[in-house]
Amino acid sequence: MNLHEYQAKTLLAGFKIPVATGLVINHPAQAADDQLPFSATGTWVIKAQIHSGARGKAGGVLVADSADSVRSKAADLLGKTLVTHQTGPSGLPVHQLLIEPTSVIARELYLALTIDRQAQRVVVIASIHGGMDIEQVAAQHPDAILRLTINPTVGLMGYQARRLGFALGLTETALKQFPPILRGLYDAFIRHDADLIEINPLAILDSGDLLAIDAKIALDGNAAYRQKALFAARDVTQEDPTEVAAQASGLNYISLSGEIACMVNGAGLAMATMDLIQSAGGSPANFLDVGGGTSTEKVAAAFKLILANPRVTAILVNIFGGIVRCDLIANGIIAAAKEVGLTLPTVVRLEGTNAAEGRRLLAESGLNLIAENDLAAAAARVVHLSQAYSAQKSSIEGAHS
Amino acid sequence: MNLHEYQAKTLLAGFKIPVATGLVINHPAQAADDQLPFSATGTWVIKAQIHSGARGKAGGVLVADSADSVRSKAADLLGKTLVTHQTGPSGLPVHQLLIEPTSVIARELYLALTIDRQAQRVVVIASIHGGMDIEQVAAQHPDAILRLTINPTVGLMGYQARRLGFALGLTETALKQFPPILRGLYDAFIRHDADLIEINPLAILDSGDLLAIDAKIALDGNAAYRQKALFAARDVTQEDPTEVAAQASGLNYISLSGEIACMVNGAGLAMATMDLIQSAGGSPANFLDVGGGTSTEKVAAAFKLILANPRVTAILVNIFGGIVRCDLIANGIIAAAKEVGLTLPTVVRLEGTNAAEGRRLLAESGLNLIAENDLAAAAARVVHLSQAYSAQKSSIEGAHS
Amino acid sequence: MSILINQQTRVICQGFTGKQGTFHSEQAIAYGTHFVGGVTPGKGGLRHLDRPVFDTVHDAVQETRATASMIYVPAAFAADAILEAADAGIEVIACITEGIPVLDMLNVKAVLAADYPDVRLIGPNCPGLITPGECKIGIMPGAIHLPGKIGIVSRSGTLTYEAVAQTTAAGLGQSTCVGIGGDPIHGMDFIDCLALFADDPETQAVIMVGEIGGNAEEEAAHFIQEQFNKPVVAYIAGATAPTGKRMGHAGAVISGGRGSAEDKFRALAAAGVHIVRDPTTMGRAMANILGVTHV
Amino acid sequence: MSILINQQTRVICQGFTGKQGTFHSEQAIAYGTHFVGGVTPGKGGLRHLDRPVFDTVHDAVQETRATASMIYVPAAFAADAILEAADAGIEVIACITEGIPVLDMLNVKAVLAADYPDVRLIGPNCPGLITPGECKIGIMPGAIHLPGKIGIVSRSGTLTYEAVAQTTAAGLGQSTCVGIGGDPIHGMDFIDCLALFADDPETQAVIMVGEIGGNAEEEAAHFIQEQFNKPVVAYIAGATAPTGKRMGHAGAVISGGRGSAEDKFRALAAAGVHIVRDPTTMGRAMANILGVTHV
Repeated sequence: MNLHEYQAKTLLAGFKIPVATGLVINHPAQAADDQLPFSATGTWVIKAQIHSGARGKAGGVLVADSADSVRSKAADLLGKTLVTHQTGPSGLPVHQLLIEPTSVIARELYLALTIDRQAQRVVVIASIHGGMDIEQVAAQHPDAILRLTINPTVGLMGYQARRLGFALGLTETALKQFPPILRGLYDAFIRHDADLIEINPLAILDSGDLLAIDAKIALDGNAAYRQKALFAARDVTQEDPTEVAAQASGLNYISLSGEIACMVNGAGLAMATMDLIQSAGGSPANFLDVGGGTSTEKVAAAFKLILANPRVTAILVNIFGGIVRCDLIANGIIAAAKEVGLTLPTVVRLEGTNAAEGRRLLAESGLNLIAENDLAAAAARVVHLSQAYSAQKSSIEGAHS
Repeated sequence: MNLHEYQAKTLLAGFKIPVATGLVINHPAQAADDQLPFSATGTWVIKAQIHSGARGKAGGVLVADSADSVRSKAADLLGKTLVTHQTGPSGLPVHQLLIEPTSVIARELYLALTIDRQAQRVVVIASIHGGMDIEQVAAQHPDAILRLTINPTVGLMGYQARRLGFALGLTETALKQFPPILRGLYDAFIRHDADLIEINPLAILDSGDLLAIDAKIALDGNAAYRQKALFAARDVTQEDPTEVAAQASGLNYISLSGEIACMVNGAGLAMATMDLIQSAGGSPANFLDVGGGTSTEKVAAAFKLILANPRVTAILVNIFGGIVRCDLIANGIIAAAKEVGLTLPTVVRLEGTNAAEGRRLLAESGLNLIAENDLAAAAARVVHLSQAYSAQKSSIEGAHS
Repeated sequence: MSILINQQTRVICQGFTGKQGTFHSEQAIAYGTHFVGGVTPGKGGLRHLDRPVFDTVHDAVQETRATASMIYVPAAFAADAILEAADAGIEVIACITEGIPVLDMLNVKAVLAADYPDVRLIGPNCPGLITPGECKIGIMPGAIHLPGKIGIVSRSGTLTYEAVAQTTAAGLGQSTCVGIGGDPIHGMDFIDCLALFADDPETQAVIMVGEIGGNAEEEAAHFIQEQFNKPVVAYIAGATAPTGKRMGHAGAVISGGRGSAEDKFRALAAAGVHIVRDPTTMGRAMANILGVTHV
Repeated sequence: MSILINQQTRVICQGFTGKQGTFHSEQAIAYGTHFVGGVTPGKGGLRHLDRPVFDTVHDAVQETRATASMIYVPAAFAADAILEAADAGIEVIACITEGIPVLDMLNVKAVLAADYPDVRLIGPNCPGLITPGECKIGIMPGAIHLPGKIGIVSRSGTLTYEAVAQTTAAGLGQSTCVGIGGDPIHGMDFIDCLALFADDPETQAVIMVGEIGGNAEEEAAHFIQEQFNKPVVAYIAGATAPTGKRMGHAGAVISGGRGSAEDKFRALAAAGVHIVRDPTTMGRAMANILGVTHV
């Protein structure tokens, strides 16, 4: 789960990470003269709180040199939808703004902590090229990326912080401030089950002080049970509504851009099913893992998610029965299909115990459920049905236009 | 450094270890009716706060069944000196009492955490035989001592606490209370740089609840710099005054029962010197490591400590010069001997650079300083001189009696 | 022969009396697994599924001489359960539980490396492992398996079943199937399994099922090139997965342009692995390689 | 030959510009040690004792190819200094600093075992180590040493000097002398040093100087009995020490009736070690064993 910049900064301030005093508003009037944080520079930055980087290029970061200007720019920004290269074409809505005094920046650094899967450790990633995507730095200046892994027994050691401070070219004030900042970030990472904490940029101000200009925190969803306060602050307006609805039903759904929906038990098999649709000439409309149980309720919820997508022209259900008998699964699918009034062409591939009986039940259901036991054939069939359905639909639409 | 029972309990209460509500007094009047902790049993236990176990046998633990009785028994106990098998013959003075309500105890357990040198881990030691010395349990019921070591990366694991709880025969309430108690003890151990935390006994009350009846905490002296609050609570009245004075001078002194004092640079060499005195037929009066520096001030302080012991009849100074030149050391010894007015026969063994020159300086000092370069000869010589001194002294005393 | 587990393996279940533990223990027993008991703290002394229940894994090991454990405890207690099993002397630990916080697994791996370097952890978030006809430790459907000659190692559960069903259909059968799990930090990896399959005379070839995310497949490719001499067929799921999205498994995410299926296919192909881009052809490809014409 | 260090060993000092670091670095240089520089954070780029100063050990290793370090930083920073040296690739680390909290050393040992298993840590709270005539890393007086054939390993500083002076007087000389330190948790132990002495052709025999507390001497006795074939002379300090009192060294305490000098003498004698109860006779006893009549 992602935190907003302002949430991340509040959390980090609790670990003594230097951040600007900010004001969070969801209405321009909240930026009253006496509410605005003091600005030594006389200017303020107004930042759209969306779950995406690269906000600046999308018009999500504005500078104002008076309280009136802050309010008028805030009014412009609130309610907008911003499209960045991270948001996808539908963009993300701006419901909250963070207003901070601007600072005079001498140099920008990149600093992040995340999990290094290979080392099986928390890793610190740093670069003197702050203010740009780390992927971009990796492409342009691969040698300028510093990495150090942290032994969990002792945590971040003083020598590691010193070494990184020297390597980043810090001197005097910044060199002294850096180790406690890094220790604070590590403590925050561990204490709050982070997946990623990114300070980009970490600025060296003209005064010599360090300041976290932007902050991004992603949390480990598996740790929600022990990070209740943070997970309660989740902002679902920043997520795909279908994916949010899926989670509420215990389903794992990710929207894709194609037209053939799929419903599969198991994440790996779901990806494989998407791959098969593509190699059969189709394009998957989603990733959807219904998990192990495949109850009627779950299947019905899954059908509803699929049908909410107007692009979908056909459905491929792929269930490897495993321990649950295929006749029971078939009954669940039939009940769910009836419940949601399924009319789209739907190919069901059932494999496992009692698969033949399951296929018979599907065939006799009177619904548009085509049983297949071979997965490759099922993929070819659903692509074919999808194309036929599209052709029919466009001819109908053509006739009516 | 040792904490008093009441200090240990206050610290442990901060880690949610169940302890009785106690009252600490240094005057009977402080045990006023309205100050005494409530006692459901109607009786109180009055415990002398001294740095020793086995207080009960020495009369340091009394029970009273009324507030008046508490005060009268407290008056008896305060100011006494208690001698236990741990205090040595001189005993320890009682300046403070801890008064607690008594509890109805069903069973007594032993529980301690300390450092396991071999495993290089913190170790939990537990036994169903609470209320007696663990050394005694080790001798009588070696199989009844449970040990488990703790990996510092993860600390005390839930399974370890459960396993110990089952092994100690805990049930229901006690079984549930035990893991958080053990975790609290481990946290306290780590957070406060303990050498030892001992709860003996840890009682299972009639109510089923666990309660720490006694608590002993020893802290790692090397960690004093980061445990300032605890080390500030040190009670030097419970320590050998000579050892305390030695520490203040940066010396390492331990009182022994013999008559030949020694002053050595290096702990190992100091022990070896004691061993040599003994095998030469004498008995060492002390362990005394003056460390690496051996300045005139340190040597003078060391002579003063030695001379404060009326049993001393001769002194062996054993310095392996090492990097510091022996002529400089000799001058330091001479100056210090003059400063303290040394008259006792003193053998000085100097080895290292310029040892011959050092010996010449000692010989020409006009003081009772006998130079030797062979350590075995020095030990023999000092024993001889000690015996001669004793004989002379007793003949003088005989003549005067 | 087989790897990790066989008919002699004495198996216990942690979380034995819970719903999941009960169901899959029943299945394991029905499959013929040498299933000797289970652990549920506080229920020691009872019997469940006609097997003894113990308060601790240590007790269970002492009484039953168990050497393998399958773990079905809730995610919040799984790290503790894994280390309890290791500390009690269990040699093969299959942690089926999903949803364990990644920092818990970091710590578990550090402690295993320091204190129990010989323990084999499978998972978490995995279907477990099975030696067909001998020992089933996990949630896979036993009936689709056939004792045979193909070793299977997979990051995905149901995709493993595909590989199993296909090799069963091809008459090849399986020596041992290991689902190593979909979490970013887990126990045995492809390389660990390959090293065991290399030494197992029964295993004639290996099917490897990978997926996007991380670089375990690339490392396996390197290992195969350097020191693995049996035929390997590999499929990687997620060729159509978008960047930056977690595809169900916490570990299945392409990040910073790395960990794509194409990268992995390329590395494996370069290492001499027979890659298949159609997951329905794993068994057929293997049969072709081994020159089996059974189907 | 020798163990751990020799003429080629490139040595740095951590805490280089401090009072202790400066003094003992000067001594090391005067002794002829191949001393290549030192580390004091914030003083990188300066020169001190005609050697370069670096901000970090990593920088020092990169620039000087140092393989050994002696540490003189204050106790509060010593654990960090040890791990910095290990992380930078230093192979032999002698930590002279005394007064390090025991929990710091527990953690240091755990990290060394996990991440830097090949690093040799000597100390802390030790005089260091020396290969006479070649390389001096520590606070021992160089002048008393003589290149020769006796390996010396000791828990005590000044008692090591006794053993050195006696073997020098006997004309035997020393191959390498290692002061392993007096703290309860430390780096190399008797056994580690004995294993190296066993493989060193120059070392003909070993003098072991132990003291009360712990059971390292008993473990060494077991090791000697099982697999050490050179003559060993051993002295244990503290036969007259009382129970329960720390004799200067944090590790030198007889607790719960265990760790006494008598226990250790007995174990060593049973292992075939030539024990001496008079510390002034270590050199003479060794000369007798080796049949040397030089003195």
